[in-house]
Amino acid sequence: MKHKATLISVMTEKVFEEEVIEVLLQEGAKGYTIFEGGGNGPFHMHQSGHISVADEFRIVKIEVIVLDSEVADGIATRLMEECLTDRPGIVSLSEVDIFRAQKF
Amino acid sequence: MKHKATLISVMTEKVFEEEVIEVLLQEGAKGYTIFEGGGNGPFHMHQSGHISVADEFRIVKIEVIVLDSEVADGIATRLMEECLTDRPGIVSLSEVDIFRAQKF
Amino acid sequence: MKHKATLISVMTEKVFEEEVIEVLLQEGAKGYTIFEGGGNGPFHMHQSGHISVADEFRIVKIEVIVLDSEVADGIATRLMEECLTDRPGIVSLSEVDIFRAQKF
Amino acid sequence: MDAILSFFELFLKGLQTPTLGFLLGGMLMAAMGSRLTIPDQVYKFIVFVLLMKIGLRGGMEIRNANLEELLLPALFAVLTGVIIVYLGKILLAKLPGINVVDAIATAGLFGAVSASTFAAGMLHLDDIGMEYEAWVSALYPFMDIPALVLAIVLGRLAIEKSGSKEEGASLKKKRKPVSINEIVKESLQGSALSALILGLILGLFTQPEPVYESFYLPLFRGFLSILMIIMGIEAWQRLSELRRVAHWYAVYAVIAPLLHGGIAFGLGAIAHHMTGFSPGGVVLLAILASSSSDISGPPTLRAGIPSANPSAYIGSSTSIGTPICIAIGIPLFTELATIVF
Amino acid sequence: MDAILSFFELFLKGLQTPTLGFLLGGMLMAAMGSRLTIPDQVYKFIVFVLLMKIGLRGGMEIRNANLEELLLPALFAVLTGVIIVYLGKILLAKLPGINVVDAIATAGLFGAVSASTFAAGMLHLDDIGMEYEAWVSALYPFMDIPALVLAIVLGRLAIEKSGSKEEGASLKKKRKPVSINEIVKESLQGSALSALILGLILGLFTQPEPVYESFYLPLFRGFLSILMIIMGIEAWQRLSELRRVAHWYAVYAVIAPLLHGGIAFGLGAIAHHMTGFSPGGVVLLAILASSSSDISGPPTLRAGIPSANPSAYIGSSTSIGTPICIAIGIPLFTELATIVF
Amino acid sequence: MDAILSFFELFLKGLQTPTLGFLLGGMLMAAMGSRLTIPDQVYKFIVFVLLMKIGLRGGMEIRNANLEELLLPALFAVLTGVIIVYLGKILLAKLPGINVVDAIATAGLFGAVSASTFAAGMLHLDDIGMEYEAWVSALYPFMDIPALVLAIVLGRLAIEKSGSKEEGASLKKKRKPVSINEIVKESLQGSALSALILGLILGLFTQPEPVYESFYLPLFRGFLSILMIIMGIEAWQRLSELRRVAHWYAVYAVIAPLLHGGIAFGLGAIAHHMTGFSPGGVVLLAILASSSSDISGPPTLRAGIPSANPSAYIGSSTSIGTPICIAIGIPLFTELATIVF
Ligand SMILES: Nc1ncnc2c1ncn2[C@@H]1O[C@H](COP(=O)(O)O)[C@@H](O)[C@H]1O
Ligand SMILES: Nc1ncnc2c1ncn2[C@@H]1O[C@H](COP(=O)(O)O)[C@@H](O)[C@H]1O
Ligand SMILES: Nc1ncnc2c1ncn2[C@@H]1O[C@H](COP(=O)(O)O)[C@@H](O)[C@H]1O
Ligand code: NA
Ligand code: NA
Ligand code: NA
Repeated sequence: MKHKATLISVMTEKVFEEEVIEVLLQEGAKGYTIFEGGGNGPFHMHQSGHISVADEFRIVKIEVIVLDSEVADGIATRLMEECLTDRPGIVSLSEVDIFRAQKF
Repeated sequence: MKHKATLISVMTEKVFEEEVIEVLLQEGAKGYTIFEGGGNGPFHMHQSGHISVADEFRIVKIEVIVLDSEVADGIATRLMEECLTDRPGIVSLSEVDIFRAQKF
Repeated sequence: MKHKATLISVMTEKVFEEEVIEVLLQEGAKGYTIFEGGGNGPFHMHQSGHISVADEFRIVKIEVIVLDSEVADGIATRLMEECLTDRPGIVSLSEVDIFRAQKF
Repeated sequence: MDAILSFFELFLKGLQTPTLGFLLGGMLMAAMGSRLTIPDQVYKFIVFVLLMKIGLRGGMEIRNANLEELLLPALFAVLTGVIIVYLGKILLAKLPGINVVDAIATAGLFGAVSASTFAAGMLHLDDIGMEYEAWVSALYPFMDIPALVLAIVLGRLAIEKSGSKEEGASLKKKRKPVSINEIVKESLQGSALSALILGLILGLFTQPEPVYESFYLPLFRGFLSILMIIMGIEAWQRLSELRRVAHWYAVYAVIAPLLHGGIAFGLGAIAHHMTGFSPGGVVLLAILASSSSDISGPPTLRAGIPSANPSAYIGSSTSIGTPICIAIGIPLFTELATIVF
Repeated sequence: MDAILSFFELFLKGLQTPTLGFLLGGMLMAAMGSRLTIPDQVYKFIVFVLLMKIGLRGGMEIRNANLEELLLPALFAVLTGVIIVYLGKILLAKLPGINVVDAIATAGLFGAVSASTFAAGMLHLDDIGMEYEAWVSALYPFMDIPALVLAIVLGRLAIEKSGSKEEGASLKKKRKPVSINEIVKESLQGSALSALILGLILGLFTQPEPVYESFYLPLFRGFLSILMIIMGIEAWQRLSELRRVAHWYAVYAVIAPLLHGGIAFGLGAIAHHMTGFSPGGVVLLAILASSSSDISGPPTLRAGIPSANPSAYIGSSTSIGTPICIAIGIPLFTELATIVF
Repeated sequence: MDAILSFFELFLKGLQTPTLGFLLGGMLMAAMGSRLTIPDQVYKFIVFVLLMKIGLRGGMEIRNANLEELLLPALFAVLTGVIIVYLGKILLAKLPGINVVDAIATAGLFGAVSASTFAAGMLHLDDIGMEYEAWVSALYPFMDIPALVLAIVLGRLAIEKSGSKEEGASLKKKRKPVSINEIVKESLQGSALSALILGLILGLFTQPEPVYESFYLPLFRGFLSILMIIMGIEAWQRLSELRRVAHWYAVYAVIAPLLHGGIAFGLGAIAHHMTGFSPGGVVLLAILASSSSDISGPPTLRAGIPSANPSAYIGSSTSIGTPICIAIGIPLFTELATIVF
């Protein structure tokens, strides 16, 4: 059985990862996945490159799937306001279909 | 020329990666991409952290794009039933546009 | 405030990363994110595996979000024509919602 | 009484040996919330070098060894692995709040062998000058593989029996049946056993003395010290997982290393009297038994019994079993050997 | 005049020492567009081993040291850290095109300490045979932490004062207030200080001599040479970032290492006369001050003052501050000590 | 006849040398399906240290060398690189089922140089005490770069000629034309050549003796042994790719290392008679030619001729060319030198 759900993707620096996850768990996300990468954005520079003497500056992408699109909006709004206002980072939402809705 | 296609994303532990790929190839996927990450989900704990004495417990995301949405549903259903029933993992589907349809 | 935007995902080998980014910046993308992974596709073989004596053969995924879907189409078309014609790589587009439109 | 005193003395002195000291240091750092980490790739390389060193030395020395002597200790190694799993199944599974499948997986991990602990044991014997047979490192797979195979087979049988009725039907059709051959092969192909076997082969058939003397031997002590720090950090971090499962796992994890080591020590002593198995060999057999697998065991079990809870088996083994084995097991069995033999 | 000549001679000879040579070599490679990189994980491991080595030696020697002697130098270390930050705030923030928050963050990084530069300084003193107290490495946190804490506190106050009015309101409700305890704890838990402290503890309480002699000591020189290459590459690559910010940062970064080292040298000289602090100790105190943090400092500042521009502070420190400190600071303060004391 | 016998003896003994033994050991492990891997970052670090060691020693010894002697061998190195590519193009491209672009890329890789094989050759000569000129390692780029540049130029010309008509038009407008300067620069900036050049510069202009003796030299043999294991694993794993392309690649890959080495040996012998090029130097020139690039070559070719099939060129080189060169080439050319000179 397929169910509609919303995927929230947060890109930010590793050093802010913990705060983002705290918000996610507070808002009731049952799971999340994190990937490390590099990137460049309009807010200051970022470590995209090879050597990274300051590893914490790397970009991470945190993906969370939630069932309810309003919960997703709420999470995204809180993240934008609390974690990313004066910091590097973007949040995007997209629609996905998932299975076994009880897991989300 | 843009074409509609379906992106299947599978998150599971590395140790189950091989089985997932076997199913994908059996179902006719012409390509796939794998990313390593960390995560947490409702099924047991996972290695999200830094040190990972048991590397195989890491989370991987396997992405496959297929043209036909019914093929996508079929793959997703087989994965849920065969690979992920009593194991950690989630599957999600989303719509994408791709180019050069003959590659998929 | 949510805004509609388009996420462009490019999968190709690391060795072609620079060229792709050059195109993105020329077309006005304000940011991008890169993830390393492994993969297999219909165009030759790829390094998906563990040991990688030729690291540059690894697969990278480059994600760019742009506001205007026509800009996205333009980027995708240029990438297909200039960077990926006789090379490994796929491009996909999908719809996302983003916040703080001025950043994109 | 004297023996006990002498053991406590040894234990206090042991706290000062780098091996145990570095393990405790790692735990302390993690306990204080330190962000100190050793990169995963370095960890893998260190383990590889340690196992190659053990294998190479074994291989070079085996050339002149009488391999018939290996038979009885190898048999006892298999026996120990099997006993540990059955014992664990019987003891653990009876305890309240413990799922039989998790119990079996945990027993499997304790039956399997830790390369790092084994390396620490060898260095200890080398340092105090207690000798052992050249082929002792070859006993490793004889205990490791039977324990893992048996645990997976028993685990799968337990699942089938108790099995989730609704899904059972569809699953049975699709899941491959348990193949012992497959599991043995998988175990032998794991990175730890592979490195050991590669070292043994290269030691046996090539002339690696120059590279052994200039590289593998001098790095051994240093790499082991770093491995101990890693294991200490890991031990502390896994404690939080252990807290999520039944407390009886912690009790088991305290007793098991000493009990298992004791059983192997007893069997080793029999071999000592029957075929002249060296006291150092007996100690190392006991350490093999006392240790629990930290590298290859967990993923093998994860793949073999996916529904078993890794928080239970990894938590018990890494957080408690291994520190107990290193802090108490190693000095205890060494001391025992000097008293008994 | 003689002193200047002798310093130039020393500097030319210094160019030939591996430490500086390897740093310049790394810069040269990066300048030529080389794709040479040392993997990040190897870098972390190298730093870990260097700091463990310094810590272990400190710990082993401290056992017989008179720790009261540490008091005054430790106090001076704190003082230096604090002075550097205030000085930087006053000097830098006044300059055109420089944001006060960025100025404070930059001063914080220059007040904090570079483990790699410190290691290079120690090797230099060991090579020329200038002695220093066993506990000198323990001064590191006394300068590092106050500088970072002060910078973060001042930075946050500056933001609140100048603060973006529109967002200010909603933010103030949600952001936690500055907690000095938190920042100190965070600093101590960072990977560099943790490794140093772990080494000190293990050196003090265990008997790590065998592993120190067989592993940490022999690898020191080689690992440092590789670290210098990495730092050289990094220095060059960060130059492009520095170009994006006000030129005054570059001016500051040239002067600061010598100025800060000079201040600490002066305070060290006072300690020399009051409590007999060794000339080598004075040099190392000056090097601590002269260096700017490259491992733990940047992420600590990033988390503490997210709106400060890392291109400014990392660029100044890594691209200019550190090379100046190694190329000029280390030989200068050493030479000064041989002349003055 | 005697020579053949003596070569076979040497070959059998060679099987026991760690270098070849470890290579075969790696292949064996991979053949048995082992999951043994050496982390990629460790591999890169090992290669870096080996090349730095070779470079440093070269640099230190070149200081007193007569560099004019280098001219003729350098010329012959260039010549060999060029001959190999043309020869490969002519031989391979004629064979059935082989695309001309793939043929050129493969020839380019065999014309280029393997740092790891070169290191193995040097260690072999050092072990048997055959001397060579200090500047021999500087010959590396003289063979490597011309081969890669020529292959890319020829490859692109071939594509343009045969070129896919439909896309050709749009492509030609957008793709930059072949720039030889660019390709040379790219090659020199690659990680392998960069490390070698950095070592040469540091050896020449600084005094790296202490760090060379304490770090780079002692690690050389051990790191090479691990590199051989990696190359063995890789060789076996790539075989499956080779199976997907025409069998003639395998035939080429068996013959090429010996043929190319022979050509270079002949040219080296001329230099021996004309300018006194040492027998050891001749052997190393032959090994450079016999080897095929494994680190920088593949990505350079991939970027330069993206439509060439890497399964063909990497498969031939890594799976067959390199093992043949190490197992047969190195002992063969060494033996030849002792007979001929
Ligand atoms: N338009 C974009 N598309 C994709 N990723 C982006 C984009 N803008 C920013 N990012 C990512 O978000 C990170 C933070 O961006 P910023 O907040 O602009 O500094 C960057 O380092 C990128 O990894
Ligand atoms: N709601 C979620 N959003 C994103 N990733 C998830 C979510 N739930 C689970 N995951 C990922 O899937 C993995 C397996 O989840 P589980 O099957 O619940 O153990 C987790 O480790 C996460 O990486
Ligand atoms: N159908 C697909 N789904 C997901 N990723 C793909 C797919 N096809 C190709 N890829 C990725 O794109 C890379 C290049 O593909 P190709 O151009 O076919 O060689 C592969 O290595 C994969 O990582
Ligand atoms: Na055991
Ligand atoms: Na400082
Ligand atoms: Na060659």
